[in-house]
Amino acid sequence: MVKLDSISKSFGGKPVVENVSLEVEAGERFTLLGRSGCGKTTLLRLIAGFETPDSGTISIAGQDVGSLPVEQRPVGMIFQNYALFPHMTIYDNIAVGPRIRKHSESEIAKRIDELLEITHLEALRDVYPGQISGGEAQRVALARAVINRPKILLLDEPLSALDLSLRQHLREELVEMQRALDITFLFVTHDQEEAMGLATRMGIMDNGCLQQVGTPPELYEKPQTAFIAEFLGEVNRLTGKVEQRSGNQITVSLASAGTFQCVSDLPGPENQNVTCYVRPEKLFFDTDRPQTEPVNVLQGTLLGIQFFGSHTRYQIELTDGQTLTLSIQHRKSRSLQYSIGDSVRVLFAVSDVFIPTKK
Amino acid sequence: MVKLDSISKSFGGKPVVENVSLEVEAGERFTLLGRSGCGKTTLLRLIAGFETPDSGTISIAGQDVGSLPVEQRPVGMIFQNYALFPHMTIYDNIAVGPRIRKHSESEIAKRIDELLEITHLEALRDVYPGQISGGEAQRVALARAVINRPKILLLDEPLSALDLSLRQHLREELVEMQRALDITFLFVTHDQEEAMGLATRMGIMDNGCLQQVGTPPELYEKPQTAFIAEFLGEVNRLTGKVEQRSGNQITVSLASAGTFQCVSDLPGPENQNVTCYVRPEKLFFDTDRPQTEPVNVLQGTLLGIQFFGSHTRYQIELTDGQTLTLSIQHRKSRSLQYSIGDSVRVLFAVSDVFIPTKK
Amino acid sequence: DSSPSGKTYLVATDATLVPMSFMSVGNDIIGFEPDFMRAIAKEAGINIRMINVEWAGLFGGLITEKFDMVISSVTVLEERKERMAFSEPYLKSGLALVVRKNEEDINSFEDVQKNKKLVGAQIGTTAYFLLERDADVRKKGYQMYGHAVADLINGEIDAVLGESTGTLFYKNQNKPLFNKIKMVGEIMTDEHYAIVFRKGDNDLLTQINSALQKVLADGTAARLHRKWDLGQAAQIPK
Amino acid sequence: MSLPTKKISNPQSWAWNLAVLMSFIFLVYLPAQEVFITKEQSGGYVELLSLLPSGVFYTLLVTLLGSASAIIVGLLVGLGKLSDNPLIRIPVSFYIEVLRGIPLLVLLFYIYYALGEFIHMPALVAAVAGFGFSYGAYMADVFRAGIEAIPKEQGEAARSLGMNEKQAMFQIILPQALRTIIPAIGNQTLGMLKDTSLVSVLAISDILRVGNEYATKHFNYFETYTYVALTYLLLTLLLSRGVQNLENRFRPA
Amino acid sequence: MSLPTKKISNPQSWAWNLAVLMSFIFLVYLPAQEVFITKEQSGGYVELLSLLPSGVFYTLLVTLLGSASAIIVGLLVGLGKLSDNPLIRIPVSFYIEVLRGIPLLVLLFYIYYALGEFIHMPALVAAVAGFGFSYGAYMADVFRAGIEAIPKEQGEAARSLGMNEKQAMFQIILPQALRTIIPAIGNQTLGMLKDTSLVSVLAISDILRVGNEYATKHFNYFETYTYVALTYLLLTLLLSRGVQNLENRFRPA
Ligand SMILES: Nc1ncnc2c1ncn2[C@@H]1O[C@H](COP(=O)(O)OP(=O)(O)OP(=O)(O)O)[C@@H](O)[C@H]1O
Ligand SMILES: Nc1ncnc2c1ncn2[C@@H]1O[C@H](COP(=O)(O)OP(=O)(O)OP(=O)(O)O)[C@@H](O)[C@H]1O
Ligand SMILES: [Mg+2]
Ligand SMILES: [Mg+2]
Repeated sequence: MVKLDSISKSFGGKPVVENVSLEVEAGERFTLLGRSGCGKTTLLRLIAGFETPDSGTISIAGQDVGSLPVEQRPVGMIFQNYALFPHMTIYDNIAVGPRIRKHSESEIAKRIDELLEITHLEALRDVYPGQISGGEAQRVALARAVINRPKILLLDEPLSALDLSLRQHLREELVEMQRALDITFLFVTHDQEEAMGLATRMGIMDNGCLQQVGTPPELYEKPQTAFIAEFLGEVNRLTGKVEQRSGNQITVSLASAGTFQCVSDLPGPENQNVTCYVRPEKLFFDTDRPQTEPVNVLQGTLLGIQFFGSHTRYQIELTDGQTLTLSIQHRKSRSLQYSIGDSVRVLFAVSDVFIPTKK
Repeated sequence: MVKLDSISKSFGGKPVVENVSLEVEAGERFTLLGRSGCGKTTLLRLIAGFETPDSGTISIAGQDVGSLPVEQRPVGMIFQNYALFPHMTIYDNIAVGPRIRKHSESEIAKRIDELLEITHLEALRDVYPGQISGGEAQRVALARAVINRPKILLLDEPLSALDLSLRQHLREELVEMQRALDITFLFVTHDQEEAMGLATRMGIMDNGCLQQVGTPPELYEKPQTAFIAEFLGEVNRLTGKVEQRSGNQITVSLASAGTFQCVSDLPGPENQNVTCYVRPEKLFFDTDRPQTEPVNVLQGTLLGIQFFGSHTRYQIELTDGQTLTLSIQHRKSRSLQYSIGDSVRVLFAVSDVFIPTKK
Repeated sequence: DSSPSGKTYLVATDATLVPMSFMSVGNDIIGFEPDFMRAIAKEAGINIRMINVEWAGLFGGLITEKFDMVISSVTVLEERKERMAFSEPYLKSGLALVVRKNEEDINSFEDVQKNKKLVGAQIGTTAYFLLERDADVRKKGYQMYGHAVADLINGEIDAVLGESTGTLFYKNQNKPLFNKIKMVGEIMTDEHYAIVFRKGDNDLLTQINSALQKVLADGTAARLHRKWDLGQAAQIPK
Repeated sequence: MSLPTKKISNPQSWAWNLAVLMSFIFLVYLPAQEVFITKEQSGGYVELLSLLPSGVFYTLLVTLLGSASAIIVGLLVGLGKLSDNPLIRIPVSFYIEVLRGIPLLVLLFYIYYALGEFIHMPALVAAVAGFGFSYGAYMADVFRAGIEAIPKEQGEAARSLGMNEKQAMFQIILPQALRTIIPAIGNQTLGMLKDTSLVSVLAISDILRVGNEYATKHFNYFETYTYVALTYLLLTLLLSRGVQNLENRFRPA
Repeated sequence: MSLPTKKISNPQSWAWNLAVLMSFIFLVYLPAQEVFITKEQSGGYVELLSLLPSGVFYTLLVTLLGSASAIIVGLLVGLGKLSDNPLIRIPVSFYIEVLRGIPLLVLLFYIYYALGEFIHMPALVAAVAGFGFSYGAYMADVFRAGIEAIPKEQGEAARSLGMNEKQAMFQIILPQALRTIIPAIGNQTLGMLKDTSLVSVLAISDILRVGNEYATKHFNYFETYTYVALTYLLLTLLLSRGVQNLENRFRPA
């Protein structure tokens, strides 16, 4: 639906988007995730036509849109604050697009009424944007954008101005609307949870570069770079030396803290320094039920316990000073009872350790 | 250390704090949690002396402070934005208190140097607040407040202005500092996770009333009111009719969606409507390993799947239209593979269902 | 309080009336009246300092003791006599009409009245009072006399009524500008100019009056009349 | 900087009410009490009361026309300042710098007496032109800032819905900008009402001029200027209430 | 409302540079070219150049003294406006309402001529008092707003560290408020520099007065007012650069 081919853009000599190629298919909810300032908004603005790429081509539904001005591109845009027009009623807001395109008022009314029904906004037809809630505003913005039947809808952090509970709710609503209206989403955010919760497919940007594209589980479980591993969800870092390797089976030594095994086709010599990752939810205490697969065992001291209702997080210090975080969801009544200062054994499956190989 | 006895306060006839009694012990990290506008800040300001209670007494370390002006109360205060004095160096900021108390400069210097060491701020001694990070600012605010040896430190949402990752980090740091300096904390926040993660004990406020006081697990697992159940962490609500009761064993009917059992000494007649709660992390799919305790089983349709990296959330619609959320942490490699629209069976232990009984 | 040797008397003048009283290039107050006043002071053996005051403030300032005398082409009027005291007149002059050179319709004040012409004058002066006396005259007041003449030349008004000496002086400057205007009709009124005092300041009044008589009599006044080219319209009293 | 520079008045305050009341009472009381005392001791308030209405008329006339011309100049110059074309933007900025650097009184003299040598115009026209040019340079900022205060997403949303730049400006941006522009224009007009006292030097018979003429004839400076000041005070206070109403009406919901 | 009301100048712009350059060039060029042409066609620029320095002196003197007195009035009135005591706050608010409602020119006449009947004062004193009272009412807002702009937590933090209210105000609040107050005072002074042209009606020999006297004598209005306007322009532009420097220096880090 949208195809970016080697797009680059700099502002005043500073590269903001670098050589990004990306294809978003029809019907996808594609999420672009990246830290503030990594160039996400700029990428959206390039697609919408508010900026012109320094190099590369953008095509939408097979058509090169490089020479089209904003108003002629088949894209819709949802802004962070929705940018509803405060001096127009909800109805008139939605009618802006078709009116500019000189559709007849009766036809416009028919389509708007349909849309108001789909978006559950019938009651707000003649109300002004100042009087509606954040969630309603989001639906109006959606209706206003989709009435023009854009080929793709660009959403620039539409949830980030809202508070947490509303955000979770609207996220689900957004998915529902996307299904109901059957449009393609390109969604931009800096919130990992939001990105993973929304996306059918996602890409991670850093410093203007698109680092990896895939489904959320692909990115979470097989991050190709250290950046992604650390950016997407929480992760423990273990830095040691490659002690031994046979095939892709690697033994890593943590000096005084012992050794552990992992599977990776890491290149390079033996004895090199290596940083390995394991997620907090993949760690177990000794007392947990035995694993059926090969596990690593490390010894440590319990430094801290934080209770978070649905789960508890434990800080464990290894004998070499590195710390691990272990997170346990309380699926059973809490029975585990370590206290701070206790010596504990931490287990994790060999297959749960990963080493990102790309730079 | 601090004892509030039936404190009430209203502004312009509107009650903001109503009949609050509370005791915070020496060395505690006591957290007050409540929604925005529930009167948390007002309560802190009453203790600090910025407001005068309409009725009730406040004593600190056994002394009634009702007649003391702000500057003579033995409390320290940390503001949301830390309120460092921008026109003074870090050193001078910390020195404000002792200088007003006319301590000698040499003595002040000695104590500040000690504090700077504990708070790892030695390098910032002569720097201005504009040039330091949020975390450093927090530590300066701490040092500035504790140098006066307050009996209690009041913290008004000191983390809410920071972004998420910094917040988590500073939360841990705050706990560490509290231990190192051995002071009593009274911490106010509207963030449930923060409250539970920080507190040794906590209280929950709503509409100016203190609803329940206890340790975080007590409040999470045995909430006395529906408000707390829904406010503290995520929860599923199941509304049905009491079909049968024997002792405290209750059978609840969900009409077309079947029945389930729970344990509660709920008063009132049979056939009354009742709302039961069960946490998302206490729900299992049929395919999960069998439980050793009595379980309920409900039938439903899978409505939505949201992947969040460390866990996945499933939306299940029961045949009577009520929905349940089920959350599973990915402790093992993900094997469960339902897809949207599938019919599923949801299991939960009878002991994991609760019914708050207080209003 | 009239110790002749010590005190310096402040004499106010509106230094925007050429050639009677105006500012020199060196930013001094010069003209017929400053010279005349200094001659009197010398004669009377007192110290004076001339100060420049906006016309509108001359009498108020005198009454409220901001200064002690005013010499600024002030015509002796009965209304003024009610509030202030006057010396013997030192000059008899008159008001005259000035119009643009190519003006054919105005040859006298009657023409102005008849043809409803627009006439300008400086406010607070006898010229303006004269215009005010006749409700039918279309008039326009200016803060400074020169502004009225400028407006006449620029074509906004049809005539200016004012102190005749100034106009003659301008003409004699021989600037191209002044070829655009002319004086018409006769000198319309007899105006007796005198030095103004606060009521009750009788010692000073007497002292100045006798000095004034001497300066008029010994020819100093006539010399200054020639020096500042006051023309026939203004006459030193006999 | 968000410090207020020259807000004239705070018409919702006690002080406003008090000031209006007092100025009104004095304006009525002073002439009224004269009727009961002998003419000789009179300060002339009755006469002033009969003279001032025509002064008030001219004061308001100059304010009204000056404001209108300032709005026109301001709109043109303000849009010019926002132009992408440097051939428009630079001269327009230059205009603003120059006009703001010259005192209004000097500008009035300049237009009437200096430019009067080339262009004949009645004093009223000169005054209106002076206010138009001078206040126009400030009004330009009102328009510019009003337009710039509209979040740029508004324009971009309009574009992405199919409007071209002009349509976005006139259908989306300007209508919203008027909410802040109109009260600001009111404030400028309030300032102008006071500055119209300067036209008294151009021989326009405004309030101050009428007062000056009366005072220089009757020497009752205290009474005259008291009455003149009270008249201005009442006018500005009342207009400030009008401006406040505008602000309230246009305050974002 | 955050719209700017009367910012005089934007000294970092091209337009500022251009305006300074042009006004300076003309101020030098106009007299210079006269030296090479016959006296008869002269507009008198050489003479004006010799007359104006004393006018500039008075203009700057009135600005300086007026500004100083306005700061004193402003500080007192501003603190009064913040007072908890209604016996202070209400009269002070009334003062502000009244002084802002009276045109500066009227106030100058009032002080010099009307009050002059009771209190004797030279024109310069009347002018300085007029600026002090009038601008003081605006400066009061500068102080008040500057103090109120400091987050109230600053004062509360000071209190909770052991300061009483007075210590908190003078050691914590005011020093911070000066960062915004000082540039704002600069801006007011810039406005005052232009408004000093009004003192010409009190026969203080400022720039405009000197020009008026010259012009009414030689009838070269165009040349005179051009030169006067250029002089004011250069002064305001230069002062505005100074104010800008203040703003830059005090801009929050
Ligand atoms: N018009 C512009 N001119 C100059 N620099 C710009 C412009 N637009 C963006 N930038 C710079 O480009 C970088 C990327 O900006 P962009 O808005 O695309 O980031 P982002 O990923 O959307 O960040 P955020 O999450 O904060 O919105 C930033 O450093 C920004 O300062
Ligand atoms: N000085 C005051 N005058 C009038 N009303 C006040 C005052 N202070 C607080 N209130 C009101 O009291 C209520 C509680 O305020 P408070 O600041 O204590 O809430 P809070 O729990 O701290 O909320 P938040 O989480 O938003 O900080 C609010 O409705 C607020 O508007
Ligand atoms: Mg962005
Ligand atoms: Mg609060």
